[in-house]
Amino acid sequence: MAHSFTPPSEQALDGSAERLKRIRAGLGKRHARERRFRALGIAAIAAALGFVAILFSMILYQGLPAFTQANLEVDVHFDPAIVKVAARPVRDAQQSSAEYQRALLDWERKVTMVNWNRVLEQSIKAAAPDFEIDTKSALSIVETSERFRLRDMFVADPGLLGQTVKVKMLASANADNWLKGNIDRSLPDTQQQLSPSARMLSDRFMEDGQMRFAFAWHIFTNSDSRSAPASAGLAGAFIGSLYMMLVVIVLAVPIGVMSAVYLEEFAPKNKFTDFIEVNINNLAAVPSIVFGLLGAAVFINYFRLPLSAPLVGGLVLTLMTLPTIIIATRSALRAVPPSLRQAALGIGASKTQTVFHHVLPVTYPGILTATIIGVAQALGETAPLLLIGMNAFVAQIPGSPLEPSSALPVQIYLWQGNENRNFFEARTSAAIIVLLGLMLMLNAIAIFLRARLERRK
Amino acid sequence: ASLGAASAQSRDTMQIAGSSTVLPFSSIVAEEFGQAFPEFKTPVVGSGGTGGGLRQFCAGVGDNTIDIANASRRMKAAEIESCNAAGVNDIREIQIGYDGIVFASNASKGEFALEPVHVFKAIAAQVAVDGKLVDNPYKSWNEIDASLPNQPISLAIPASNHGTREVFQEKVIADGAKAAGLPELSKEELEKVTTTFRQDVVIEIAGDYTETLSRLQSNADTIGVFGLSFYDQNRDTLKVATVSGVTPSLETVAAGEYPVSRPLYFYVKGEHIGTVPGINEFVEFYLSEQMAGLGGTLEAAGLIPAPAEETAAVLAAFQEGKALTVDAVK
Amino acid sequence: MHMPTDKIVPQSDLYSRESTTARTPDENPLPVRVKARDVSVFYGQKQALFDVSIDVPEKSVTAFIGPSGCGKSTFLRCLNRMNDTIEGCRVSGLIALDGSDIYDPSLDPVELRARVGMVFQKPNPFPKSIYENVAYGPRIHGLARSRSDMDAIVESSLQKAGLWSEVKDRLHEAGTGLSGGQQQRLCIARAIAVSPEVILMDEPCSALDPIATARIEELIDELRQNYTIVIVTHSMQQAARVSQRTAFFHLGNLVEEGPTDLIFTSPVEKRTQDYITGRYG
Amino acid sequence: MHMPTDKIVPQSDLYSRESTTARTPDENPLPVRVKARDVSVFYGQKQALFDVSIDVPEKSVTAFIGPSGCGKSTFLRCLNRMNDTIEGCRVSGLIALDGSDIYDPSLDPVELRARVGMVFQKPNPFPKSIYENVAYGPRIHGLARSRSDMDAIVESSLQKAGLWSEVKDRLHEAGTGLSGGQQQRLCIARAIAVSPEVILMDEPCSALDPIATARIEELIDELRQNYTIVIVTHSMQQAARVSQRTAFFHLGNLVEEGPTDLIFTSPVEKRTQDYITGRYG
Amino acid sequence: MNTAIVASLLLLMLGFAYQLGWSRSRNMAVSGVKIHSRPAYHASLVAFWALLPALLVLGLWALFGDTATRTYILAQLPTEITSLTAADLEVTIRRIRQIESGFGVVGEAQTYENSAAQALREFRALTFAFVVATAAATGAVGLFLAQRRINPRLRARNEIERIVRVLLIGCSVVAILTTVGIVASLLAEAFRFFTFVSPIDFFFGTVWSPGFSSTGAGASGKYGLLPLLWGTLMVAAIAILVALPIGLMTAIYLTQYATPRVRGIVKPIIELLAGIPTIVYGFFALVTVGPFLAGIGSALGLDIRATSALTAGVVMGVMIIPFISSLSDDVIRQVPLAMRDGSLGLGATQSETIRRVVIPAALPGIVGAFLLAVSRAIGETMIVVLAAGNSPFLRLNPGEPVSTVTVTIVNQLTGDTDFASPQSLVAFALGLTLFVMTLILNVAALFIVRRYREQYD
Ligand SMILES: Nc1ncnc2c1ncn2[C@@H]1O[C@H](COP(=O)(O)OP(=O)(O)OP(=O)(O)O)[C@@H](O)[C@H]1O
Ligand SMILES: Nc1ncnc2c1ncn2[C@@H]1O[C@H](COP(=O)(O)OP(=O)(O)OP(=O)(O)O)[C@@H](O)[C@H]1O
Ligand SMILES: [Mg+2]
Ligand SMILES: [Mg+2]
Ligand SMILES: O=P([O-])([O-])[O-]
Repeated sequence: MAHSFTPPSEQALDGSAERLKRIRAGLGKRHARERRFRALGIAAIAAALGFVAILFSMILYQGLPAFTQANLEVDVHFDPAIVKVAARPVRDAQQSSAEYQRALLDWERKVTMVNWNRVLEQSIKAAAPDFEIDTKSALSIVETSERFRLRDMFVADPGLLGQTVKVKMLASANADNWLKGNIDRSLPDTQQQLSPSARMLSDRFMEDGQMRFAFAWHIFTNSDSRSAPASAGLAGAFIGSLYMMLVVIVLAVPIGVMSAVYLEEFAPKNKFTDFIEVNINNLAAVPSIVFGLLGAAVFINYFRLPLSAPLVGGLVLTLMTLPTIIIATRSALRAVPPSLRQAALGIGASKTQTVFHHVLPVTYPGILTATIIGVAQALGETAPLLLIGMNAFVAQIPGSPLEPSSALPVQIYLWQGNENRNFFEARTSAAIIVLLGLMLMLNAIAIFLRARLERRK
Repeated sequence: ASLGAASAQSRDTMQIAGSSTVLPFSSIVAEEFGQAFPEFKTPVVGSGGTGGGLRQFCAGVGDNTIDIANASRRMKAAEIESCNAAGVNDIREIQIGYDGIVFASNASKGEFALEPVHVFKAIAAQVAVDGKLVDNPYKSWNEIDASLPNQPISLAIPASNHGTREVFQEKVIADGAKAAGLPELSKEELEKVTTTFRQDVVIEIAGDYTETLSRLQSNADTIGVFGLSFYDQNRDTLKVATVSGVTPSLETVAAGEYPVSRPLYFYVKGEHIGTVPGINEFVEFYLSEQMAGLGGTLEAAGLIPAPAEETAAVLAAFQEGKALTVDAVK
Repeated sequence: MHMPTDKIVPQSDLYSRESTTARTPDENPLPVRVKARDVSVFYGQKQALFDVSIDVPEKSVTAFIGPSGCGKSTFLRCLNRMNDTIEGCRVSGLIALDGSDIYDPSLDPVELRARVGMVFQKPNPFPKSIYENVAYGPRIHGLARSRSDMDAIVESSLQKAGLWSEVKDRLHEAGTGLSGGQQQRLCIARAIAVSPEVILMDEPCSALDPIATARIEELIDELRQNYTIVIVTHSMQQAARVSQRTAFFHLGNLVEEGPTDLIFTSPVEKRTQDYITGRYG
Repeated sequence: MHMPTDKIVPQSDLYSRESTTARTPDENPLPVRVKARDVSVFYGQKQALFDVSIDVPEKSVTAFIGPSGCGKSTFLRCLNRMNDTIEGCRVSGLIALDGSDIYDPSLDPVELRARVGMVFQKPNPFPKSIYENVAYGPRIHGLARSRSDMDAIVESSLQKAGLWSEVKDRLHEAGTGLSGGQQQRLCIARAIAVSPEVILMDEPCSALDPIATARIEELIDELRQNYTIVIVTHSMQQAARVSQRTAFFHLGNLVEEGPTDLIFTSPVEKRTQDYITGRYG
Repeated sequence: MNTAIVASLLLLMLGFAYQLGWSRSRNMAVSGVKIHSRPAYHASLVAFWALLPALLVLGLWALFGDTATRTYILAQLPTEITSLTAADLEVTIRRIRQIESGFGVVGEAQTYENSAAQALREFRALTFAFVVATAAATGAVGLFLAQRRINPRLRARNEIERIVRVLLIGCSVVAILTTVGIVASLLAEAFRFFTFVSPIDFFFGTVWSPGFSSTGAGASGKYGLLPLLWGTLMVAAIAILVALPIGLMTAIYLTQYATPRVRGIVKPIIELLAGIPTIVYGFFALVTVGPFLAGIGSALGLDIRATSALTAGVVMGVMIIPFISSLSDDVIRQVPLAMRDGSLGLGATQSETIRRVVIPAALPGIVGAFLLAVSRAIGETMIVVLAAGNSPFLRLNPGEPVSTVTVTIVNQLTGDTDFASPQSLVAFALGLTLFVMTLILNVAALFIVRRYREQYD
């Protein structure tokens, strides 16, 4: 009853042996082709990964130095001979609050009028007593905004008059360039930004430790600055971007999710919904610059919303982000198994109840990811913002979405065009690092939340 | 159609927009103004170019229009008319100083002592040879004039969306054409000759000066057209050319020796004075000695100050409330 | 292909009409709960069901059998108007529950589905807790006055579905964490919780292993004390085990219907005979 | 769970080992073409097949039956190493085609699959013309010397698959435009075109209607004159109709194997008996 | 302030109506009658009917209130004023409104202006009170009628669901409104442009030289689209040449060869490229890629400019890689596994299967992805702004700078051009051209992808 193995009969083998020989003959070449194809794939991936690596390392390489800046620490003497102001007004009994404010403002104006540059100059000269330097050169070492710092210190504490305190001052952009070697040190005087004495003094301060590189926190706390480039920061642009993101989230998410729900769950299949669908897919690919034109024409010219306002930027970006959210939500809805809908319908839930109680909650992770990705895209968008005036110079941090403001990518654009190339090339990369960091963070949050929400299911 | 009107009941931040050439100066003044006048908010300085700024300026009176327009040229009659049509009648013109336009090459290259006619001969599509118009034959600068370096001709000039281009056209090309020994030409022909350039050597820059700079860095033979302040900030990589024997500098431009310069302006909407706080103070601060004056902050930033008397006259006219009219610019 | 008219038989004729389906004789007829007459179903242009007429008796299990694609599920879905939710599906003819037309426009299909519950081929618990799965139906229909009311409903439903002892300590864990057989019983509990009159089951065991299948079959046997049950199955063995009556569908036609034992032993129609003896399928 | 070692029986033992599967006696043994010994399959950590040993005889149809998920398809895919393409699937034990181990590293799976063809559950013609569908195999293997050679191969394959007369006038129309049954025959023609020695079919009729099914069953009967055929089916009736030998799988085990008539009438194992008489499934 | 009053009033009404509806239907339910809908639905319905008329009244006022106010002001003015030219009248009305709002006007306010402003102030207060009262009254009527309808058989749930559905449709219509907005804002301005320049000169002109505003040569400038179009297509073509092979091979390798682990690591990294803002790519192109390519060029003896079509194209290609790879990834994975198995089962190698079966089957989808990528490349702005060199000439050499449609839009709208002149209006004509181009590409892509989808379902 056992089966014994008998090789196929000789004749039967003939045809098939011939065939096998042919197949075998081709195998070598075919496998070589297979290997080549696979190598091509690996090469493509290597190229793509290589681009990522180069891009990130170049930007880090260029931008990281900008996060430290030279600071000069010197004794500042609030010389009563220069700071000649009356005592700070005190509120007396009959004075109304408004009158007192007036008086205080007058006093502050007088403090502002003090020649703080003289105080600065004296302090710098005192730090290197044996060094001969002219006023202009001495002042060119520290940032011009430092004089307002001295003023603010004095306003906050008039008791400083006649006192000497240690103050850490931001070196000017040119001094920073010189010390970092951003400008060719061997160039003749005519091609240098700083005078020879200012350069020598900076070097000397560096040697004796009064000048030091420190982390430039002000990049994160200051707004953009033109008059004091070394103190320029991203805070204003960051807040502007934040407002825009808020607007996008508040508007694009509900509208996007609702229209996705309608199109996927309720809409009958007809010409009209077909039209909406084509329309949405098209909007997803309309160039962003066209949205800028739309924003300029509709929100600025027609509705007369203020220029440079994050609200308008947010509205434009909302319209841009909507299709992304709709499409992603629709595909998330489509992925919900029909069995879930049937289950709810089968026990007498209405269509609306089914969708809102069961289907939609299941898609939250998908919607969330889509939202974050859409918002991240909006965060990085530049071109449309240029057309609605977001490329203004704004020195203040906006207090509301209606106040003028810049945005992170626009700030990058502005900085890359700044005339002080030596200083702003690195600063631009630093801003890019911040923006990319934000992007990566958003994406990481998306991945994290998604993983968590999906685990909970 | 007036959502904005309801939302911005009263605005307390001054809004400025316009020329990108004036932008850095106004930004600096705005920033210092904010520091010096704690009772006022720091004005916002938008860009958008002279035209874009004037468009917003002339949109009308009210909260949702800007207060000040920066301009790197004088306002034109048509613009004043449309301003008036929109209810903006009290336009006050402030001239803040001058802007010098310089030719600069890569710092590693030879010296250039340019004349307008050199530039014209270098880039015009047609030049006169023996009194006849022919296609431009010059390949390198020393073919035009032996005193110039033996270096291939390549010139990066601002594109037509820049105000600077206009100055270049009027002060360099038009002047150069006069000295180029052109045959008798009709007005149209002359315009054609002075506006048609060789594509192979001319690079039109529609972006900002950074782009011009990067052109010079990638092709060292290129000569670029820059604003004086931009050149000043990048002296380490640029070498400036003399024009008609004059080296561009604050002094030579202010003294009127250096030929390629233009006045810079801003325009104030009189209707907003007193309603948007700080406009008067801002204008006075802008024109003050410490800002726009000789040795002032703006000079350090590259603005060429106007003589003190000129500035004083401008300020006086402003304070008098003298409005710009169509006739004044004709 | 002829186009359907929504009502081809006037209402008054419904009770006067007998089902014309070939049927094996029945000795002890039970009261009829669901009555269908000349039901045809179209998916777009395609007719999936041809003039099906049948009576479903109370408190018994009726099985629908037939080869794949013959329209069993389609007909089942007509009975609680789940077909309404399918794009392009049209139903003609008459179906009455307790004598009233369920396709009457004044009748809310949502209400109907609370009366005619459904259990599906693949267990499909909601991605919520076990408690919430069962409580959902009563909640949307406003059946529970209070929290304790609801607790009682959930407990009794789970008990009837034979699941209570297995899950009572983890009512607040996810329903999707149960085994396949438990999930299917949870779905049955969920259907029972709204106290339906009829329960429709579409191949409820086809995704289950033999042991879970046996458990569900037992349960169906218990449930028929209280409910009218219609079950679709592709397994003749299962039909034989659980049902009292069997209807055999073929190519969209109801070929024959009658008491299960008779259908399996002495069918009237040749096609039924062939199917049962494995000539096709 | 014990981890598999890739070879648990040394090669030399292969021919000396008998298949240990319970089997109904066989009177006229045919020569064996495929021999499997102690084949276990793991999907990741999960073992799907437990020590399956079987002999597949030449020029006959062997049917694999068993309830869903019992491992029929898994075992079938072992026979032409299609399991290699499944992520995380590991095979241990020995499988020999004509006496040589098909899992031998020196053996090229590409060559093996040319010798052991496969037809799938759902007809899956390529989105190309009918001609190209059939010519695909011979072309990649370089079996045709010339255009006319290829034409001959295509024609004879379509003829053997009983499709020639139906498609000869539209060879250059898309293969996806055919009806389901025609598509499946096209897939069979495509498999035949490389003249395999063994043809594996995984539920080839389950997506087809009864008429198309009957057509394919006829075809299988013809094909067994020239080919060794292994077919997986979930229908016992089909197994009875087309196969000479039947193997019954249950929960990853090969329970019993033997001549079809004997398996269906007098199985050795209780589980086989239960399955055949409809106790489960 | 006013807005706050109105909003809180509405909220109050909402709360009250809901409460009323809830308690009434609840009472009914408790009394044992079988009610069709649960109390929450009745309550929402009452609240809705109370809110809707109030909102309608407020909406009507928002639409027509301004016209009414204007008419009122006109009625206040002496006849010699009302008979002024339209422009002067406009100015007067504006002045009166400014006096009224307290914004103030320049110069002396005329007596008639002051009195009109005074009247206007009263009118405003009165109308405000009237509008609010009307809104409240209609709301109350709505509330009353709605709560009277409450009875056990009222299908409140169905009605609420219908309202929800209308809301959902409203959200879907936003997408259409966006398209309408885009087309309308582009068309209007583009038409104005075509009053200056004939469409034939625009669409078929080969010279782009818009002239500049102040010399009056503006209108005689040349507005030939072709150089811009050529630049656009050249950059896009280079981008596709970079992105298509890399993206496609990456997708193929990741879907067909890579282990889940490799895929899990590589895919997100490549998708990082998609999340990087375009301004960052632009900067990267400007400072890194451009000089690098120019360096290679001079090493090879080629004349490659740092900012050129090549630079912009290559960097844009890198940007598009993830776009092509993830779209192709999707379509390749949509090819039924059965198709692949069919080929492998016949003894095809993996690369043969991919090249001869998988790719042909996925081809329509890949073509769709390709078209979408092209439309993205055409619409990209910031990379080109920074890296293409802005040179609007018809040139064949990709190493030379070019200009594109998008960049020109930005330049013309943010430059020094006269705002009512063709120089800036041309931006809208360009925007329209761009929109139509991408529309055609997208619709083509959609069409192809859809046809493809039908094949396998
Ligand atoms: N949504 C639908 N759209 C179009 N045709 C459908 C749809 N659902 C089912 N059909 C078709 O209607 C016929 C009957 O399908 P039905 O699902 O009722 O069969 P069934 O008897 O339940 O089969 P099975 O045993 O496979 O579940 C089939 O031909 C099927 O293709
Ligand atoms: N790719 C896979 N990954 C993991 N587990 C698998 C995979 N394929 C099959 N299995 C599991 O292996 C077991 C056997 O599956 P197989 O497909 O071989 O069963 P079958 O007998 O063909 O069933 P059916 O009749 O449903 O086709 C099942 O438990 C199945 O879940
Ligand atoms: Mg079914
Ligand atoms: Mg299987
Ligand atoms: O921006 P402009 O200075 O060139 O007008």
